Amino acid sequence: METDKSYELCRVRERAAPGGGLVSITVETTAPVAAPGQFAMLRGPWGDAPLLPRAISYRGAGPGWARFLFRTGGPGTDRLARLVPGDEVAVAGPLGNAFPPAKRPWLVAGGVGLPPLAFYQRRFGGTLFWGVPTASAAAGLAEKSWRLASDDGSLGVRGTVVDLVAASLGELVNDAMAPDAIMTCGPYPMMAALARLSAAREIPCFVSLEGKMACGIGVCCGCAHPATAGVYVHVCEKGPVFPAHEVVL
Amino acid sequence: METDKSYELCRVRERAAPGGGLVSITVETTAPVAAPGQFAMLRGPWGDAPLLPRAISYRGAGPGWARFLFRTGGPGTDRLARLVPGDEVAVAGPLGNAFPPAKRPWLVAGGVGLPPLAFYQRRFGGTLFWGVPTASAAAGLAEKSWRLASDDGSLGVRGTVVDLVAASLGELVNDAMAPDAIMTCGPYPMMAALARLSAAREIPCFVSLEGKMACGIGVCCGCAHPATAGVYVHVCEKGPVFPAHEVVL
Amino acid sequence: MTVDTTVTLAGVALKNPLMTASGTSGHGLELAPFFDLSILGAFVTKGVSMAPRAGNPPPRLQETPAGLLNAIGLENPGVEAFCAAALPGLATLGIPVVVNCFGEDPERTVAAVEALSRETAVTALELNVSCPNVKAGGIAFGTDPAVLRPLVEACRRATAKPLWVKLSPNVTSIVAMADAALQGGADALTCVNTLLGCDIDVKRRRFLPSPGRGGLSGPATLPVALLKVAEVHRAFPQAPIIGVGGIRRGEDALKYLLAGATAVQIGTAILVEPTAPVRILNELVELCEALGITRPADVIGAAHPGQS
Amino acid sequence: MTVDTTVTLAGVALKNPLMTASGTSGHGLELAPFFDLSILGAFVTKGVSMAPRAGNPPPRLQETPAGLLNAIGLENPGVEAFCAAALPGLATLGIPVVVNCFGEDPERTVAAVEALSRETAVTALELNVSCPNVKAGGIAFGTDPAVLRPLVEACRRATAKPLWVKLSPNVTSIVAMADAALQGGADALTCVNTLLGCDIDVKRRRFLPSPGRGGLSGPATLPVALLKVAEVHRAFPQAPIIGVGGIRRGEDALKYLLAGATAVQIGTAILVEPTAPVRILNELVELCEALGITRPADVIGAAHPGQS
Ligand SMILES: Cc1cc2nc3c(=O)[nH]c(=O)nc-3n(C[C@H](O)[C@H](O)[C@H](O)COP(=O)(O)OP(=O)(O)OC[C@H]3O[C@@H](n4cnc5c(N)ncnc54)[C@H](O)[C@@H]3O)c2cc1C
Ligand SMILES: Cc1cc2nc3c(=O)[nH]c(=O)nc-3n(C[C@H](O)[C@H](O)[C@H](O)COP(=O)(O)OP(=O)(O)OC[C@H]3O[C@@H](n4cnc5c(N)ncnc54)[C@H](O)[C@@H]3O)c2cc1C
Ligand SMILES: Cc1cc2nc3c(=O)[nH]c(=O)nc-3n(C[C@H](O)[C@H](O)[C@H](O)COP(=O)(O)O)c2cc1C
Ligand SMILES: Cc1cc2nc3c(=O)[nH]c(=O)nc-3n(C[C@H](O)[C@H](O)[C@H](O)COP(=O)(O)O)c2cc1C
Ligand code: FES
Ligand code: FES
Repeated sequence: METDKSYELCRVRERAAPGGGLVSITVETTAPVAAPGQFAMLRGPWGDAPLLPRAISYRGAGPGWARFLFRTGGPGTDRLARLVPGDEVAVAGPLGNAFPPAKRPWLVAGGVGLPPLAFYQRRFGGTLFWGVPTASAAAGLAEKSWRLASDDGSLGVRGTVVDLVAASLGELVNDAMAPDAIMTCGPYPMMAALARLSAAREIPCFVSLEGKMACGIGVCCGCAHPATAGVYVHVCEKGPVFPAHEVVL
Repeated sequence: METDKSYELCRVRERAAPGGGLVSITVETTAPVAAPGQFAMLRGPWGDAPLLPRAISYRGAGPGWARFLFRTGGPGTDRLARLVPGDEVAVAGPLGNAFPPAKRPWLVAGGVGLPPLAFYQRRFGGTLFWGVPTASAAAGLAEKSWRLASDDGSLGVRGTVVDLVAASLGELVNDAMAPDAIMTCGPYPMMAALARLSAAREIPCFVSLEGKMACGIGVCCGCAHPATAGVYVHVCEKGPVFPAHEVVL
Repeated sequence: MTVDTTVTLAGVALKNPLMTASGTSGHGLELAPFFDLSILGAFVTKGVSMAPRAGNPPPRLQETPAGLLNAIGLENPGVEAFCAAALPGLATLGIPVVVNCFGEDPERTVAAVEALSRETAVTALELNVSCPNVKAGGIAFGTDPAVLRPLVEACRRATAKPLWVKLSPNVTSIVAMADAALQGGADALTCVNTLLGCDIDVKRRRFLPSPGRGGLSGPATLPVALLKVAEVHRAFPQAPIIGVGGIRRGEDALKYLLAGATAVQIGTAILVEPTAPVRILNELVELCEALGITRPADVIGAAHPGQS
Repeated sequence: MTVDTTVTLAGVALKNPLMTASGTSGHGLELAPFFDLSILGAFVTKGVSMAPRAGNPPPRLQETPAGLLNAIGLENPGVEAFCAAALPGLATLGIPVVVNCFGEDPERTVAAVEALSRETAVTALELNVSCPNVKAGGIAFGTDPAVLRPLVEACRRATAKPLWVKLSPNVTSIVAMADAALQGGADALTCVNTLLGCDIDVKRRRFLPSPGRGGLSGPATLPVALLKVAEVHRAFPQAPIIGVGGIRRGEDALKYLLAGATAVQIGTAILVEPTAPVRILNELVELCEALGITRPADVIGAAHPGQS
């Protein structure tokens, strides 16, 4: 599933700001087509500060194009959000590994952990669960087939997406409907809860880690994350997707 | 002629890029109306780099508005050039002193030294001379009444604006037409030549200095320029306009 | 929630921990057209010496990535002219007035301290032993503990006012310098002055600013200055510290408090934005509210393990 | 105009003065997907030690204004694994391979130097005596001339390869450290490693990166590093210097040459933009053309008065 990495200046083709602080940009690219779970390092032409590129997962990709969806709020994402069609943005990607294939995956996204899983579902299918604080944070992006949860009940069921997944597992009428893998991306406590839930039911669970990154390409050793085996893994090299039991959450 | 200083976030009302790397922006302001020769420190909302605001002379000003004209090419002016109507820009101004009143002033601008003198002419009249390398550097901004010189003869007469001024002085039919002051802004060698020319004819000469500035408001002592009296003057406090004989050119 | 911003710094009550940094706010009321200076915790003047100094030739400034190199060369009108022209205006502000001072040698340093101590309008003295711009001056005092301690002792004897010593970051061990200053009798330590640096004009093949090097300030330096504050606080938890270096936002000011500073100074940010202290104070208060900090004074040093 | 970019650095011929900086370009061919590494003047590896090291817990990185704090903790696979896994690939590049190495104490430092010296694929060794991240390690060697000199002497005896010593900027006098390294037998000096600094997470009241401090790199540090190069060159005009710190553009590289460096290393810029060395080399050549510099080697130190 891994593809060749590349670094190029890409032209922004589309930009959308659906709300909730979310921004989506689509760029033209000659890089290999990314797989769901992979990410890119993005940086605009803004001089020396902010210095580092930002790691953003692919929300979609096809021959000649790639799409990203991110939440603004910090200096890097705020600036990326100001890019308009025609602007150039530096893209190193596709980087990292991808979510593995599965027959009946459950894809569980928390907040802005959505992009890689929405991309996965679009390409391979699966049942997508999405948890957000409130309806406004979802910015109308939720698709019909998705199963939704929000803290205040303004979108889908009230509660956390972990509760929703737990309840859904409980409601399963037969084992044939049970997920053969749970793939998740979102806040660490959420992913940790899902990992426990999956372990209890012996369902393989894959988590996508977010660690602070500088290079994203495996040269700086900056994105170390504690592995259950003892030492550290580099999220950008061996991940960002890991079997849940291999990493400390 | 000095007015109260202020610092405010101003909205950009108009932007024009006539060519030759020149950009003009007009902002809405509640600051006192600037006088020709005064300048402002401009900075857009771009984080920590480039750090310092840029000193730019007023090209025009009236109740509620101010206009600037600058040449791009460095990190600060390039970014200022990207401002579009609706954007905010921080403006400290009006700063410094102004060109003095005169009855028949000759206003001699070199390149992007034009703004304060074009502003002066618009408000008080006088004969404006403008020297540019080529017609393209003038970007069609030259007005009919101006007397022009260009290095390659593509605009006005061929030669330097100093040659043009010297020739014009020589052609004067009577003393009543002679300038009672020469005001100049442009490269130092040009201003130095004009200062010599004026001194020889005992015409008062006023130069507008460009020194590197940090604050522009007299707090950092950074803009020191050697004065003929021995020590230094602070361009932003006592200038930018000085009687030519008071400063070392 | 109301935030009580008062702090007490080596016996001086400040209504909030924000001060101007020396050299970036003029000698007197130059900033007054831009904001009400009396909102400051204290006003710190540009450095003054016994005799007037003309300063360095241009270029004195060079912009660097997120930073500024300066080599003003300690230009100042001298103690006498300063006291006559600038001090009376500062006295009307009703806030502590701290005069930054220095001398080209120990005698002249002590003389400046003595002269300024006679002025009732002066609340405290900040001794600049770290200015990197004058070869004969600051640099030697501020980089050798054996030179610094006797200098501070002599100044201590010369004044009954609170004596702050402003340390240089350009040393292997700032803790050794802090120790010398405290042993010498400093009431508080200002940490830190500018980092030494230079730039080069590649066309002219010339070092910049004009003396061939200058002092680096601004956001670029914040991580270095912040660590110096943390090191001094760790070594001398009781020593009052004024943190300075690269502060541009309320969050930056809070970082310095958490590292162990009782108050902070704002320098280059004022050059960038003359009203910076007003904004930074507002941001600090809002941030404290958001974080549930009712008294910033309560969190001084709180980032150190075992101190929060 | 064609520009002859070759330089000779302490006996090693480089086709151009650009190298990677240690720790920002991987141990082996990690950058190869992005550009043809053989265009480099030399490749410098991440630091290796005799025994493998796991490095520090996260967070290891913190972005700062125009800078980056890192506390990787010298993570590396150890000399043996490095020589087996990474070195053969590097050897195929056909450019000088410089191995950055260190040890937790003098014995282990010498052991690493010895082991690496047996590898024919290794062109030169760069001794990291300045890494600020390992308490027991680099910091002591690199900040005391009396400790540095015997260490360099011991390494000098242990290798016949060119020995470069990478100096720390976190000292009162880099000239004293350069002197010690040269006296100890260093063939060249790499100036400089990262500046010590820290940041603070105000919400969690925690120092960043994880050990409480880290090494600052990137454009923010260029003025400081450039001055160190200038100081060392002024003191030891014959000593070959490799300049490093904040280089992002061809113009930055030229500044280092004018200050006295024979070659330069590119670190953080590679993290920001993996192909940075390609662009910087192009920019350097174009700039030399524009300025009429036919051989960059001719302008080494040319910013110093009396040298151009
Ligand atoms: C593999 C990977 C994929 C990601 N995919 C997405 C995505 O598709 N959409 C999206 O909105 N966000 C995604 N993130 C998180 C995104 O990288 C951060 O939100 C972003 O870097 C924050 O930058 P900032 O300047 O806006 O905020 P700041 O918080 O100010 O950033 C300051 C520094 O912290 C780092 N940082 C801050 N938050 C995070 C974080 N959560 N993860 C990693 N680094 C962080 C920044 O890179 C920067 O170095 C991903 C992160 C990783 C590692
Ligand atoms: C009183 C005054 C009025 C001015 N009026 C105008 C004007 O109306 N239109 C216009 O185009 N330019 C004007 N300038 C020049 C303008 O300030 C510079 O061109 C601008 O600062 C360059 O910034 P930069 O980032 O584009 O270039 P850089 O050259 O990269 O700037 C780097 C640093 O050098 C300083 N600097 C560079 N060139 C100059 C210069 N010529 N004068 C002062 N500082 C400089 C910058 O402020 C900055 O700190 C004026 C300067 C002064 C002092
Ligand atoms: C232009 C300028 C002039 C300065 N002059 C002095 C001075 O006279 N005395 C002094 O102790 N520090 C002086 N400093 C240092 C500042 O007070 C402050 O320590 C330093 O700039 C770091 O803070 P900052 O990053 O907020 O600017 C000066 C700094 C600048 C930028
Ligand atoms: C992530 C990272 C890791 C580093 N690791 C090492 C190292 O192992 N050995 C070493 O001598 N220097 C190391 N350095 C320092 C760099 O080689 C270089 O000296 C420094 O980053 C300054 O250059 P720059 O500003 O171009 O990054 C490291 C720097 C960074 C940013
Ligand atoms: S971010 Fe640099 S190794 Fe992963
Ligand atoms: S630019 Fe600061 S005093 Fe003139």
